[in-house]
Amino acid sequence: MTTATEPAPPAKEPKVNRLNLEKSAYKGLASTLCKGCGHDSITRAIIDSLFDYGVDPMKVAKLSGIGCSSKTSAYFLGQSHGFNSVHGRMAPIATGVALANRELLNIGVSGDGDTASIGLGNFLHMVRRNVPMIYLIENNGCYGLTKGQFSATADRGAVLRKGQTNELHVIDCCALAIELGCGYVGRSYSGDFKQLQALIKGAVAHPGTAVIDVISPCITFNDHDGSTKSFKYVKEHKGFLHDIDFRPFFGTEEVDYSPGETRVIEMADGSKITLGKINGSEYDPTDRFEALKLLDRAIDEKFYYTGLIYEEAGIKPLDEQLEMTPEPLATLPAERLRPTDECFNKIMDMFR
Amino acid sequence: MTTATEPAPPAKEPKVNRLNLEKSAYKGLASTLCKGCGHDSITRAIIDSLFDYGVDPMKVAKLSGIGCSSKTSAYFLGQSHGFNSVHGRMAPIATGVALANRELLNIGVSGDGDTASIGLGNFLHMVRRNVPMIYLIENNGCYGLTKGQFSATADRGAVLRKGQTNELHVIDCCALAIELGCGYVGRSYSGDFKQLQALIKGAVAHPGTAVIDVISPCITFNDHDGSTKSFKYVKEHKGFLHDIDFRPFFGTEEVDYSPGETRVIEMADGSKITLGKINGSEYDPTDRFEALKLLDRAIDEKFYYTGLIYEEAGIKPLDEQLEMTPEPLATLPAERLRPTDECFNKIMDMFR
Amino acid sequence: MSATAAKTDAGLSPVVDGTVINDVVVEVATANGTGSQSANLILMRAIFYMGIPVSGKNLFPSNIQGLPTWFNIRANGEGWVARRPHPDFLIAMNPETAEADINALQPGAFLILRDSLKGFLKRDDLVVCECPFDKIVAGIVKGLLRKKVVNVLYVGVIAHLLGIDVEAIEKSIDWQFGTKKKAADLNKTAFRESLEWARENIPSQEKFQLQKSDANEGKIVIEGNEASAIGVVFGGATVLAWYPITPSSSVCEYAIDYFDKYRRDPATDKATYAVVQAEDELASMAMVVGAGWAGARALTATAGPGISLMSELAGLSYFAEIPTVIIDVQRMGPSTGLPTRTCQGDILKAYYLSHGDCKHVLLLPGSVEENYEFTMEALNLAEQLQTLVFVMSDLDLGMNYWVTDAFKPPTKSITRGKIVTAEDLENGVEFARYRDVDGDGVCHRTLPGTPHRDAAYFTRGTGHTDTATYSEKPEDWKNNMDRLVHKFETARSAVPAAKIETAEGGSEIGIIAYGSSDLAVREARHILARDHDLSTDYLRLRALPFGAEVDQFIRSHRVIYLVEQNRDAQVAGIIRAERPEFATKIKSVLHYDGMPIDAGVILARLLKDGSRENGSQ
Amino acid sequence: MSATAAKTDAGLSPVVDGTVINDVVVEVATANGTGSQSANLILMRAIFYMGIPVSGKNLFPSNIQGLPTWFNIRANGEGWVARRPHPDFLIAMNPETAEADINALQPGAFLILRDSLKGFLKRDDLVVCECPFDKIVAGIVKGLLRKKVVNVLYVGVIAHLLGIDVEAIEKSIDWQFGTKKKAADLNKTAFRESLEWARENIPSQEKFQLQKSDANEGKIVIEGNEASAIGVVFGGATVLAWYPITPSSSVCEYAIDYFDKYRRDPATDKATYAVVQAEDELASMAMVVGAGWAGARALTATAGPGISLMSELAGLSYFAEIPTVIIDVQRMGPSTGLPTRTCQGDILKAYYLSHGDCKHVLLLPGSVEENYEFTMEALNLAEQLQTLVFVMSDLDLGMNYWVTDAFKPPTKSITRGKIVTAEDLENGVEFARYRDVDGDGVCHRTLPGTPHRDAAYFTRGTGHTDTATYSEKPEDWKNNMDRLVHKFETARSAVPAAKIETAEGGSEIGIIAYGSSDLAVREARHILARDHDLSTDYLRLRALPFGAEVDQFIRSHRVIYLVEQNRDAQVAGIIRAERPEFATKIKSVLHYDGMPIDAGVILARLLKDGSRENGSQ
Ligand SMILES: Cc1ncc(C[n+]2csc(CCOP(=O)(O)OP(=O)(O)O)c2C)c(N)n1
Ligand SMILES: Cc1ncc(C[n+]2csc(CCOP(=O)(O)OP(=O)(O)O)c2C)c(N)n1
Ligand code: SF4
Ligand code: SF4
Ligand SMILES: [Mg+2]
Ligand SMILES: [Mg+2]
Repeated sequence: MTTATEPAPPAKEPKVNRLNLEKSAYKGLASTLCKGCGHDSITRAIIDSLFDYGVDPMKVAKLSGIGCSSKTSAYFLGQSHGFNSVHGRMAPIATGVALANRELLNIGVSGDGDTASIGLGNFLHMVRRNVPMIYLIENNGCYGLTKGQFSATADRGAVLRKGQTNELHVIDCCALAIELGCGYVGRSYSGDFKQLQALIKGAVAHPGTAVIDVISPCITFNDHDGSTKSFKYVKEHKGFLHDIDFRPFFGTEEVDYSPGETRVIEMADGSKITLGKINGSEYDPTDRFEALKLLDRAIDEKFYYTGLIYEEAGIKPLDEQLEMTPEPLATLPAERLRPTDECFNKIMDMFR
Repeated sequence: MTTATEPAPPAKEPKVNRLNLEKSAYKGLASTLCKGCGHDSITRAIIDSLFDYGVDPMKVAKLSGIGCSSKTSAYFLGQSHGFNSVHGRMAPIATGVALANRELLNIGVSGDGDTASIGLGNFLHMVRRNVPMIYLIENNGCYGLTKGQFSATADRGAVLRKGQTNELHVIDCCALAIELGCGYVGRSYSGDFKQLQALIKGAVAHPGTAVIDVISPCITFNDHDGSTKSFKYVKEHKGFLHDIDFRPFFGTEEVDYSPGETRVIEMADGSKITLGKINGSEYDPTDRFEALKLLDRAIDEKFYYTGLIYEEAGIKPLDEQLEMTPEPLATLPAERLRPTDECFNKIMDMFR
Repeated sequence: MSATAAKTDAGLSPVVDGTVINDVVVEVATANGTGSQSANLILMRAIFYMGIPVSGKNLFPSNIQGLPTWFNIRANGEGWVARRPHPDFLIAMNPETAEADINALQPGAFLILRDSLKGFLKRDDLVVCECPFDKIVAGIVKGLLRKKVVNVLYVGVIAHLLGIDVEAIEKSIDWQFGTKKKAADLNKTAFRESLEWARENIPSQEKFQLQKSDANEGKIVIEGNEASAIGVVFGGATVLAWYPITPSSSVCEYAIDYFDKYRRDPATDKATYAVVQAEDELASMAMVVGAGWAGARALTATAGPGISLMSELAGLSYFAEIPTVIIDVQRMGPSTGLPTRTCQGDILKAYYLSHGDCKHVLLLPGSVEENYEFTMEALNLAEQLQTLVFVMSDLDLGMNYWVTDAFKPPTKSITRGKIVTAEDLENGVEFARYRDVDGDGVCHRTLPGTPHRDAAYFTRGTGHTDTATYSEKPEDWKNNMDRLVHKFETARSAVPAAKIETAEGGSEIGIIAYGSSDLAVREARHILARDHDLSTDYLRLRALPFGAEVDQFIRSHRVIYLVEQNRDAQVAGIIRAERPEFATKIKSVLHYDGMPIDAGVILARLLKDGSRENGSQ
Repeated sequence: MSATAAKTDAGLSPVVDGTVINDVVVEVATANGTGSQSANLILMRAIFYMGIPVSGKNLFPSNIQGLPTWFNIRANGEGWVARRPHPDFLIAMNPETAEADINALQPGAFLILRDSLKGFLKRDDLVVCECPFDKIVAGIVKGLLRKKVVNVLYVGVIAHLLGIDVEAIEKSIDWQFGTKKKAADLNKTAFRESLEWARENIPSQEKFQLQKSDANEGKIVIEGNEASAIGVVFGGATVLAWYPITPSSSVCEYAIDYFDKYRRDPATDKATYAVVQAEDELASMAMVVGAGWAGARALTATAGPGISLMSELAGLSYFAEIPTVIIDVQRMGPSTGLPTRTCQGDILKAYYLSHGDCKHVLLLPGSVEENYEFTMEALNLAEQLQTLVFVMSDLDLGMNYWVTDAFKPPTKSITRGKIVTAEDLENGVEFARYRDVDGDGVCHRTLPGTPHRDAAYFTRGTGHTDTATYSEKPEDWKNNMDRLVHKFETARSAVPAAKIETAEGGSEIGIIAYGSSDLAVREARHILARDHDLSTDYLRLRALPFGAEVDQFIRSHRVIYLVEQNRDAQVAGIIRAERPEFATKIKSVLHYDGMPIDAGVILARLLKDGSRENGSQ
């Protein structure tokens, strides 16, 4: 899934990255979201992480559904093809893109409405297929673009601006993704820039579906008292599972973790995710049940545990399952797309 | 959700049940499924359990989607209204029915394709809403009616008649139902008549959504070697979680379980489900994590643990959440549906 | 303002010659999410309180905050309040659009310019009033509130210029803020300061003046979506399932409020309705189908993308004959299109919705009052005809502000169609679900739960006999499909008949229109008659399938202009398909740029044709 | 068989007068899942091997096992092998339908009756051959196999009666069982035993005889779905996403087999394609949209309910201009309808699919050869026109057996339409995604992943400018929508032109038909000319939007009979809507009971009209 090619020396705040590109090559149009919207922070994190990682913007496809969150695909990577599609269908659309061109890095941004309401079935089936893509959920617990109704990720007991209380069980996209066999599942908060960046970079390095659920408050419709997705609430009710860092495969520095204090996850491309203990307690993101248990507890506690929740290497992504030729199908020359006339006539003979 | 009214003495193989109805009142049209299809056994179990329970057929709505499984709603309860709707939408259709008439007992039969493929999103949202209904999945791991393609409940590694191997993660409807907050989740096998009956009766007594996933081999398209849903395979790879029995609330006999050997689950209407230990080992169906862990293990082992997998009382069903009047909305008299002219004029005044 | 300017819109703008009383268009250009909406509504409602017919159209972006918005107020003593494109007064508050907005003005127009935007002014043929709004507001409030309050300042300026009644404005402010007295007071203060400032600094003008009138007796101001919501609640709807989508969401949100207030059992406080926000439109329509089947009066509201997603279930409703109602508040499509722009682009699609041979009944409200009435009517018709009934509203009707006679309490009773009860069965009534006993193609049904052993039948989307058993027999299929045609013919006379207005003595030119085009058509007819001596007859279609009166109207006119707010002449296509003999009579007048249609579009076309005909004579 | 009987189908059945050579209809009535299909195919193919034109239509239920099935074989030396309703020979094997089947026979027809069913025979005007099939089979095999093998016994009897070549049958058995030699041998034995039995016990007859001919040189027998699958694989499709649905599933299942065999890289054995069985039709179409956007030649196959579910994405494909292909193998709708019966009921629906103003390109294959060709053509056209292209097949074409000339290897090359590459950009080509540079309404596109910094553009279903930036401006919207109309006009001449056959000297009567109606129309024309001295011209529509040749054809005929296999005259409606001047010329001949259309339907209508006209003259 990574499209990076040449190694380059990492540096702190470099002017250009290893592809010799400036940060501006990773920017998009100016945002038209509300001032202070959580989604805009995520956009910045995407820009920075892809710049840092040195992803080639011309080898990225940006995908989204419909919603405020989905609009953001226009606000980063102006040099990448983007597709703001229809509500709830980003997952199968991305599947088609992944099949058409295996060389693309597919970055999808979606909303909680887009993913967990209308798109739930398609989302889960995409996860099940392990479609190579980064699937970012900008989760504000409501429908921003249609003016703030509850979405399916609203917590039981959460209150709308107008006073209604949500009676329904929350849908936790992380838990469901794990249930469906996803090999890379993270949760973060739009304001936790460092963690978010590490998770995004790890997702770039992950070869199958990577799901990151980012709590991203809607300042206009879901930032009041009683909301469990307001800036205030989230800040007071979240905790880091670990101190997460991403070391790219082309890194030259020695990894300076203290064994016992840090867990290291090796990615398929040689990059590493390091997870430092917090307050001495260690969370094991490779234990499915730990992960599910944690998420279930989180629902009861109405608390956001953030970080890399689950990681499992070695699950075949869809293109490998299908034994596809490595070049993009999209640009295979005509002669490779049409069997010979002899083949054709042989087929005809079968019907005689 | 139960519609039973007067208690009546239970008897072994009674000619009539407590509503004074004969078994024939619970039968439907002759099946047109393939001879030996697992679904037909489930039909028989439905007929027998509703007869035994003494459910009033005129207060039942039978619902289904499209598929061989969905056809079976015509083969039981000929005196009940039935609705064989469209593919994958039984869940929201049942939701509408439940809202229109709270007095109906909604019995839905669906297939694994109907539920876990096209209908997955809608199914999960129905579970999330806790729509009062029995949702039976007749799970054969394939699309019977369209001639045997894999469905999403096919196990990884399962082989099609023609030889293709399924590479995809199985979708476990029981696990997902539990994840979405379902309060009654069972798994059974079409051939385990006694267990299936107990589960169905328990579902009748359960006030919210009751999901029962019944492994039901397709004798025509998925009964070969290599299938993990063939009669042979299932028989060899299943185990009972407990010795399950249902004691209706109107029972007069004393429940004769030996404490310590049997767990008793009290249903909202006073009925009891008893779960006897098997080989001395006890499974606790009220422990969410036990349940999820079991199901996850089952996937790895390609084994079917059957019985009452999860039970949780006290979750508000949808109609209660909505604070609906107890009578069926469907037949409220016109005067209760239209506010007065005074109200109307008061409203008009607001716009002046 | 010169007469030339006025001519460019074919007589739509008043010819200024002396003072024009009670005929003016004011446009406010702001950014959305800045709170300007309340200032706009205060202004509009003040004119309403002066007794002058007025309309307010909100051209807002598909965005929550920061993108350009325009509010277009038209006051017209004679009631011509359809959209008129060229404002006489522009209030320019938004730097993003100021230049384009100013350049689009007719020469001689008035420009109320936030002084920080004066850099955008590059022409000298306008009457310009530069206003230091930011300075004025700074004197009134502090902090973030300034951003909101600044808007009411332009109300002061325009009140000064047009002579709007101060009391009317204050009454309007009170209405706007309801119980929030503090906010009302603050706005009143700001308004008065600004009026004061204007009186001192801006010369008054004599071209356009507003004067109190009595045209609004018994009238109200209301959006169509709220009118529909009232229809939902008084129409006896029992199940409403929906999924949010602009511009239909507020139908449901208003309905929820009204339900909550007026449809709880007085004794128990329990709801006599159920509302569910579904997970998508497939689910919301499926819920409606399930509820309709089980005997609820069930409906949903949506817009184009929702209609597309509901296709399969629409076919089920048609074929299994289940009463359902969909309110389609049309927005500009195809695809996501322009979610906050209006059109009539779903008519053909809704009429034929779903695969295979099927057609649906469409009600076409042409006013907010009909939004209310037709919603109730649709609930009745769906049960009477046992089929899907659409109410085809649009964004212009649904989300804009309309002055209308206060609606009357419902006059028609709630009717449930042909339902066979347990009692009927007990009395020996024979029941065959799909048998045409009455000869009108509409059969009888029982409701699930009917306590009688002969009540049950089995519903399916597959072929069936008249007793609802499964059948693949060619003749069973064909008979059933032919009966459905017969039922559709029955619908022709059951739906609201078209409204016809004929010119004195009649005309050989007929205009057909429907939905939100009504006001523009009437204005065009008025101008044609007044200025061009061209009289026209007018038929306003109110439903599909169309009734015999439509045939009669078309037959009796030489030429028919069919006005539609879509590109593909959708209703023209339907009429041509069903009535080939009229096909060539119909000329289409089409408007499809997202703006509500204005009389000029119709005028231009008829005048062009007229002059061409004259030329060739 | 009397001449009267023959007359009842207006000359469709041969007039028996002496021996009819090579013109017979044999119908086999069995239950499905009993293995009778292979016996039917053996019989049909044997006739094929005799060199006689033949067709085989399988009327099967929507069920897997046990419900009634009919197989209708028509052999006709002149090639008239459309369906003919009344069989000359009925092979009655199914107790469930025996009585009705027997009663439906024309007097004088031959009845081959499984002897256990003789209780159902209640008429004496048939030629009855009672056959102890169960006894015969008992002497050949044991156990469960009997159920299967019993079917080939009727092949023996009919072979005897019609004089079918024994070698042809054995060749046919070999073909049928392929490498399964044991099964072939068993069937040969059974066939021969039964033939022997028949020769001894059933008197031969002289009314109908089959004789070797040479009409099938270079021909093949194939189902349309398999032909489509070959088109998929040789058309250079790269992504196929599908969801099972009758009658389209086998298009994909065949394609999977052919892909696997012929589209793996010889060097690496890796696939140059991707096939995904999606979770539903929303997903399969979304995958096609995503793949088409990213540059794949992507398609799906489905039937009515799938079309409905794909509506929203169809609109996206139209509006965002993404190449996609849908093969719609039409089955009887609306709703779930009759999944195993044929019709042409989705034409109008597909043409206008999705909300808002949009129209799609439809290819209308009229033969299995066109199933193959048009599938390839659709993949090219979708990329050339950058839009959704439908291939509107149907169950009759798709799942029945057709004798046809062997297809030729593809002659047209794989074309990709207007794609701007990195090289082009390097060479200074300007790129504006939605700008009509070439004046044909079709713009240029770049593919995602194009390694050039100016290659990217942003795709959306919302309003956009010609450089693909977001816009709500009325003029941007309208310009774009008008360009799409222009593109659709371009499509008129890009799609396969209609095929026209004129009578000698021409006729003032035109017939228009499309799709699987072709053979029935030609047969009707043949009979009209032969028996009724009525010559007709014929246009076979092969695509929508229709080209200028269609206008020309309609214009030059006094009356047009438009033959359709749907209730609502769907194509007639489209033509009337788009060409009002022709509206009244079109008379519809409609057939919609689920059976493939037969010439009799067309004959009856033209003859009725003819006699009415004559009467009024
Ligand atoms: C088929 C369809 N239904 C409904 C809508 C209306 N709609 C637009 S965005 C949206 C929800 C967006 O919510 P979410 O995905 O959470 O994004 P957010 O705006 O909160 O970031 C809805 C319902 C639509 N565009 N299409
Ligand atoms: C929208 C739609 N897509 C596809 C189909 C075709 N179809 C009918 S049944 C079925 C699958 C049935 O599988 P399942 O639900 O597992 O039932 P089973 O036959 O195995 O009991 C499909 C795909 C359909 N009827 N409607
Ligand atoms: S409405 Fe909410 S989600 Fe949308 S842009 Fe504004 S703050 Fe963000
Ligand atoms: S095909 Fe399979 S699922 Fe369908 S009826 Fe036959 S055995 Fe049952
Ligand atoms: Mg959201
Ligand atoms: Mg199945």
